[in-house]
Amino acid sequence: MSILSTGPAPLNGGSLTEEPNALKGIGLTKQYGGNTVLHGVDITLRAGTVLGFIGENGAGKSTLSSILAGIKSPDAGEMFLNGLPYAPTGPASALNSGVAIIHQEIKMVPRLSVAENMFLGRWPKKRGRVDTTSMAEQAEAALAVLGAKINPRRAVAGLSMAAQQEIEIAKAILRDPSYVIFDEPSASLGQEETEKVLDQIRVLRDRGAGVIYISHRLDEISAIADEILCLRDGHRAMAWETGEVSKDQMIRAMVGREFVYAHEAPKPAEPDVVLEVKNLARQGVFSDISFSVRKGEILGLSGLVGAGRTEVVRTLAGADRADAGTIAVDGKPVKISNVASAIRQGIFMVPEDRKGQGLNLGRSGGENMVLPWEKTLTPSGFVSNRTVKRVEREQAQELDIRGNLDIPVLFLSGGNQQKVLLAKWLVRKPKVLILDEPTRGVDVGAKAAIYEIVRKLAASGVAIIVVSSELEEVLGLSHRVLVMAGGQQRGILNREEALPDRVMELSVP
Amino acid sequence: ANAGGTGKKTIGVSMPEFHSLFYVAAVDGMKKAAADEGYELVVLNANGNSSQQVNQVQNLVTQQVGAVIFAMQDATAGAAGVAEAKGANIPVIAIDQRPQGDVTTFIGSDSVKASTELCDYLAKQMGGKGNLAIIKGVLGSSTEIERSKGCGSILEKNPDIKVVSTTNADWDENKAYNVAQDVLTANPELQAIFAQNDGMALGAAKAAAQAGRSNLKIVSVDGFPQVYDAIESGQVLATMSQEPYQMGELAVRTAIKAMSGEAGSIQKEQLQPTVLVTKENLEEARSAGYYGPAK
Amino acid sequence: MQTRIKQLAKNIPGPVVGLVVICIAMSLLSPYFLTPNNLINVLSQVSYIGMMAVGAALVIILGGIDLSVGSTMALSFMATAFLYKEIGLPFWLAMVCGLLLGAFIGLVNGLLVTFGHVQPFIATLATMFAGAGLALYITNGNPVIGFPDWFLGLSRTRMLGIPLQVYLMLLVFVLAALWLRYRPSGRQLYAIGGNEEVARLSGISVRLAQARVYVIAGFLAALAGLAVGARLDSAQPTAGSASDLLSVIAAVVIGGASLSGGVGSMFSTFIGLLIIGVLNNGLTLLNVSPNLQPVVIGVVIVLAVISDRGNLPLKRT
Amino acid sequence: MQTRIKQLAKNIPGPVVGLVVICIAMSLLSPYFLTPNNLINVLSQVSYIGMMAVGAALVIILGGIDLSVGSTMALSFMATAFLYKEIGLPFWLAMVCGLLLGAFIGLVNGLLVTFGHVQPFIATLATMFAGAGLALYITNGNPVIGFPDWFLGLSRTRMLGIPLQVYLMLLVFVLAALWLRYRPSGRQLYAIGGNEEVARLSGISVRLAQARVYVIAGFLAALAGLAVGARLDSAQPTAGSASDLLSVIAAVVIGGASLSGGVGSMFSTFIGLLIIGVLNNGLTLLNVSPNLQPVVIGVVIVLAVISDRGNLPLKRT
Ligand SMILES: Nc1ncnc2c1ncn2[C@@H]1O[C@H](COP(=O)(O)OP(=O)(O)OP(=O)(O)O)[C@@H](O)[C@H]1O
Ligand SMILES: Nc1ncnc2c1ncn2[C@@H]1O[C@H](COP(=O)(O)OP(=O)(O)OP(=O)(O)O)[C@@H](O)[C@H]1O
Ligand SMILES: O[C@@H]1[C@@H](O)[C@H](O)OC[C@H]1O
Ligand SMILES: [Mg+2]
Ligand SMILES: [Mg+2]
Repeated sequence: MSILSTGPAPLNGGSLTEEPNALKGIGLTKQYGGNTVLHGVDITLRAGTVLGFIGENGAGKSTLSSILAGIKSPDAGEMFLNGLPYAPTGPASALNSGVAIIHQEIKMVPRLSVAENMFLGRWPKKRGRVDTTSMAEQAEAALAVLGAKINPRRAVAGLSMAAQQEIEIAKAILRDPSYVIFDEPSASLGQEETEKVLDQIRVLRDRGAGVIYISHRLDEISAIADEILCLRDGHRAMAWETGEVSKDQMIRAMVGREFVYAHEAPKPAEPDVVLEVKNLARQGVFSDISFSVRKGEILGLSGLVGAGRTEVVRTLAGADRADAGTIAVDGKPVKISNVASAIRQGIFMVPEDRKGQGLNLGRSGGENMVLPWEKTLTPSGFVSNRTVKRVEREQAQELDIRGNLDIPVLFLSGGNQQKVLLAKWLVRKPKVLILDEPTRGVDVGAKAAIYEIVRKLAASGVAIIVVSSELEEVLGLSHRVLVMAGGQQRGILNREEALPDRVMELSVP
Repeated sequence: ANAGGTGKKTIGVSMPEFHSLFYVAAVDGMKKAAADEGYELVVLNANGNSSQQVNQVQNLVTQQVGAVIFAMQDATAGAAGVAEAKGANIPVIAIDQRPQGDVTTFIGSDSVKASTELCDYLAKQMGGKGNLAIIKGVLGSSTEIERSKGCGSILEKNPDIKVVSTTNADWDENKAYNVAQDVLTANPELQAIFAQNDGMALGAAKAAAQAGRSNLKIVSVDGFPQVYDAIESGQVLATMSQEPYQMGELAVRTAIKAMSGEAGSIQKEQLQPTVLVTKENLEEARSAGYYGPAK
Repeated sequence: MQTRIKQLAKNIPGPVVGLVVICIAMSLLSPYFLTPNNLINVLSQVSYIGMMAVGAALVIILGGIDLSVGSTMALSFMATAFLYKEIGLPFWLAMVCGLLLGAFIGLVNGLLVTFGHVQPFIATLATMFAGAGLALYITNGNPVIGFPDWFLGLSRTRMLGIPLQVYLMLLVFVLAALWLRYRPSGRQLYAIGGNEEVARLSGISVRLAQARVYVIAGFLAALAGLAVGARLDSAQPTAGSASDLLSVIAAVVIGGASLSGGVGSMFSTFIGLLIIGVLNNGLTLLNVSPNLQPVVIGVVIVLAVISDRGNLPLKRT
Repeated sequence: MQTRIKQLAKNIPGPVVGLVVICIAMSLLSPYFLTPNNLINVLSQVSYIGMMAVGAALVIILGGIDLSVGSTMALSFMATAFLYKEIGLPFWLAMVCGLLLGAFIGLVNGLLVTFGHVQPFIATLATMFAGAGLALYITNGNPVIGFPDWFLGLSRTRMLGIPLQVYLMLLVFVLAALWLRYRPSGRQLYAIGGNEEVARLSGISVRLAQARVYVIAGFLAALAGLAVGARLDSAQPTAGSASDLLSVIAAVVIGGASLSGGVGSMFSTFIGLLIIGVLNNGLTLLNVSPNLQPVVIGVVIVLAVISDRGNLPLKRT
């Protein structure tokens, strides 16, 4: 340490580094096989402030965060922590220096208990032994701060994404870090949960922590940020020393042009009912669900996280089996016993968990897209690389997917992964398309693009069901909104009736 | 065909495994003879895998060794190996196990006869009656089959000897120890054990000692030096000694003969004596060095 | 230009490099190694392992494991021999029955794994034990000899100097490779091995695919049994030992497949197979002491794969 | 009340039920089975497998596999014997050296896996080969006999009628169980096996943990070697065969561990071990034909685990 600090002054001049209460990165650069994804970015995170961090999908937000948190090492540039050189050798060393991160992707060991997950790597000890009692108590306390009602002794497996996200946050809080990075924590949260997280961040900030908050929801950025940094294509595009920045300004900095998206009323649906669900139930999960979707209609499914929306649509898509109720397609009763039979009926589902349920991360974009359709892709039944490439090209164009689709989708940014997942289910034209959280973690531009795709599909006669925890999204897209709470159907609202207050009222169990 | 001799100075040796001391001693004998005569040996170990062994013979042929000495992993797998060598006009000396194909000579014990004599001795020691347990070697190996056969013929003649248990321990001492423990438990009235080789006899003897059943009559085949000690201390009753070291020496000498064009004068079968070793002739057997000079 | 070559070199998988280096070393050290005859020997020596390795690779790509291939190989050919010698079926029919028995054992594995929810390791461990026992039981441990001449002839017959069984093995490899690459039912193995849930939600009948692959593996093991039988001119109840099983799985894994599924190919399995075959063959030619051979094999295997960093980014980000 | 019992019964893991059923069947079929002496025999027969199984279980929980335990067991005790008889070291020192050699082989495995990025299957396959070869090489395949009386005495000594090696095995199990449960360095194995990436991001030094576990496995294999040596009064270069290896892994997996890591415990491994031990013992007591024994073992293994649905919901979401 002392040797380093008495050495030659760093490139960008001494003054930059001398800020005693900040986490700084100077000229941070990162390459992946010749492809530069961060170009000499400077960043300053001051203690006691929240730095809002924005940028399109693939702009490099997660990469930069990972470097700060010691998970990736920069190819060039240097970092300073409270005025001293900072070069973490791994996540452990960053944590020891007081820098924690809540990852964009939920990182849990499903078979271990909630408390165990929260204390991984730093178990509380008593006389050299792991103190399980105090572990559970502390976990419970940390969860309580967030207002989360999760039994710390249960296994993580089976918990909803929202619950897991809360655990992640509680885990970070437990470490009492001086700098925390929240990489899109709200992506899998509903409005209420998001509010709780923002409150929690304010508490952290007031205690003197420096917080980076990454989100594609610009309202949240406005609500929480004291300063804002915008990345574009790996460059520092814009930085504001205030949180008072208009949405338009932010969007312009992100996409480099004017861009406004306003939901407009969808085209009226056609009269024929495509999907008719009556008294659908799965024991202990949901019951008595009845609704219909018409040709060209978009039905929104709203409710608080855990309301059972995902469970309902999974049943329609054949992922789970119903215990009671009937499903009819085009007026004919159908039996949906597995995913293949749902697909045969033209019911396709884009699942909510893109990494766990949607994409085969080790394969290319094209291979993921053709997976459900291989048997019918060519008349001969032989699938060649050429065919796969052709589908990939067509879909990339159709959905404006950027980035290299020939490498495993694991390496794509979150937004592009989501588009690949969507593309997978649009290779064939669906009769009923179910979209579960279709814009989770997707940037404004891509989000608008997805909305356009959804509208176009509806206009072409597809019946669409959209599950979303973003109220604005459901209300903006749908003809009608079905609200669920506690596994029950609370009502179906027409577009005109579906005002946020009314929906929230029905959502509360 | 090879009347003029090959003029080569290398002999290939293919052994099925070194699990049994028998093969270790045979190779020692070969090494001794080869060193005496100024020949080089290429020794291979098939690790108990017959296909692997055929592959190895094939590789010896590729190397153009002058002759192959061959102890097959199992009774008939030899055919392919022999065919391989014959195809290349390389003389084959089979040892320990009689192969199917046409070989230059076979050097080994008569396993049926050996076990017949052994069990006959045992039957007499048992007074023609009592309970017997058999621990077999690797199932399906020719020595297992022949030893079962030889002993079986005696048991037929002694209806009052009851085989109360038949088990298998793969020629392995540790396995035999475990198996014998269970056999002893299940048969409190056991008088005798026939273990098909000495390694297993040692395991059985230790299990018997541990169970305090030192009155058991244990017999086996091989003549391992360790078993001589066990006979001396009374833990083992008798073993049918084979002469692996001498077989090894003879195999090399015969191979050299065949390589120098005297194949015609070699007998098709050179059966080696087996010796029943009991407390009475223990010293004699020890000094004979069937498993090589004392170490 | 130089970087181009470097780039190319980087894309060659580690095992291929390993194989090439081993071959160069062997040919420098032994005058016999690089002869056509010896190379053909290498191929024919590994042919039965190769057939089983194809099945094992399919199972491993799918995310499973099959320990029973060796004993299936022994049992199915023992059954063929028994049906021919003792029951008096015509030999071709006995052969067909043997192959069907192999497929049936595979089916048992498949059903245990899919409907019985038994871990593949345990299911196939059980059939491995059962198969090995039954193989011994049929003839009470005795090997069976005396097959029709045309059958034995198969192993002696050569086309263009290459034994038939080598062609058979190559055919199996090529068919499997084409299946994996071009047919939906083959391609989906990668999807299932990569993420079973994703595959299921894509409408793939995961269980059917799993069961089918175990059946194929069983069938190929029986086919390998025929190849060994024709070569050894006998039916051995104890064929297909643990060391064969190890060679089979090692070929697949050395080639670069991952035991956690989703990764692997027929080409790489073939490379893994050749590494094993060339090592066994070469060390014999070089006259390495039999006790030291395994040591050398161990060291070379590690060296052959250690240079392979190709898959790493997938594992650690 | 009845539902309470049903609930309880549901929570008993399948293998335990399997073990109990097997034991009941055996005691009905053989009057000798349920005698104290026989039960002690079962324990002492599996004691060396058990010590290796503890190491194997740790490795498997961590998400790896160790094929080298058997040959490590043989090599390390051969080394002890060699150092004592040929080099003339005092026996206790030779023993320590043997144990260190075992740990060292484990270290090699660990380094290959962590820093060499070699798949555990391949790394330990390589050391398995190398170890087996070296064990034969040391004395050219000859077993070594003639150890100090006190050493042999260890295997004869009984406390409360139970041989020392059984206590040793139980001690190993208990220590490992406590370590897994109470020490951070033990607990983290579940995290690493469950999701290596998460463990790493949580600040756990994954490589250190992995290397440590392979070292422990190697050490325990060497310890098992001492137990076998004292029991047989000889050092066998071919000890620790493939079938021992299979028993070791089978014990762990039958107990309910998953080869994909993150699941397993010392208690369940012990149950798996007992299932194997009781089966081998019982079938011999019952005088089942040696050819049929493997068949019965195979069937019973499947039955013992097939009832175990405990883990299922975790696998399919
Ligand atoms: N391991 C990797 N190998 C190759 N490319 C990578 C790797 N990780 C990230 N990238 C690439 O780096 C770029 C930046 O990715 P990053 O995840 O930082 O974006 P982001 O701003 O967080 O996007 P999002 O909002 O979608 O999360 C992307 O183009 C991505 O494809
Ligand atoms: N695999 C599972 N095993 C057990 N319980 C589950 C599982 N998945 C979900 N649940 C439970 O089912 C209920 C409803 O599920 P879920 O939270 O997915 O509903 P949702 O309304 O779609 O909410 P989200 O906004 O998270 O999608 C929750 O209480 C959740 O904990
Ligand atoms: O004759 C040999 C036998 O005595 C030995 O112990 O094992 C293998 C046999 O072939
Ligand atoms: Mg990101
Ligand atoms: Mg949901």
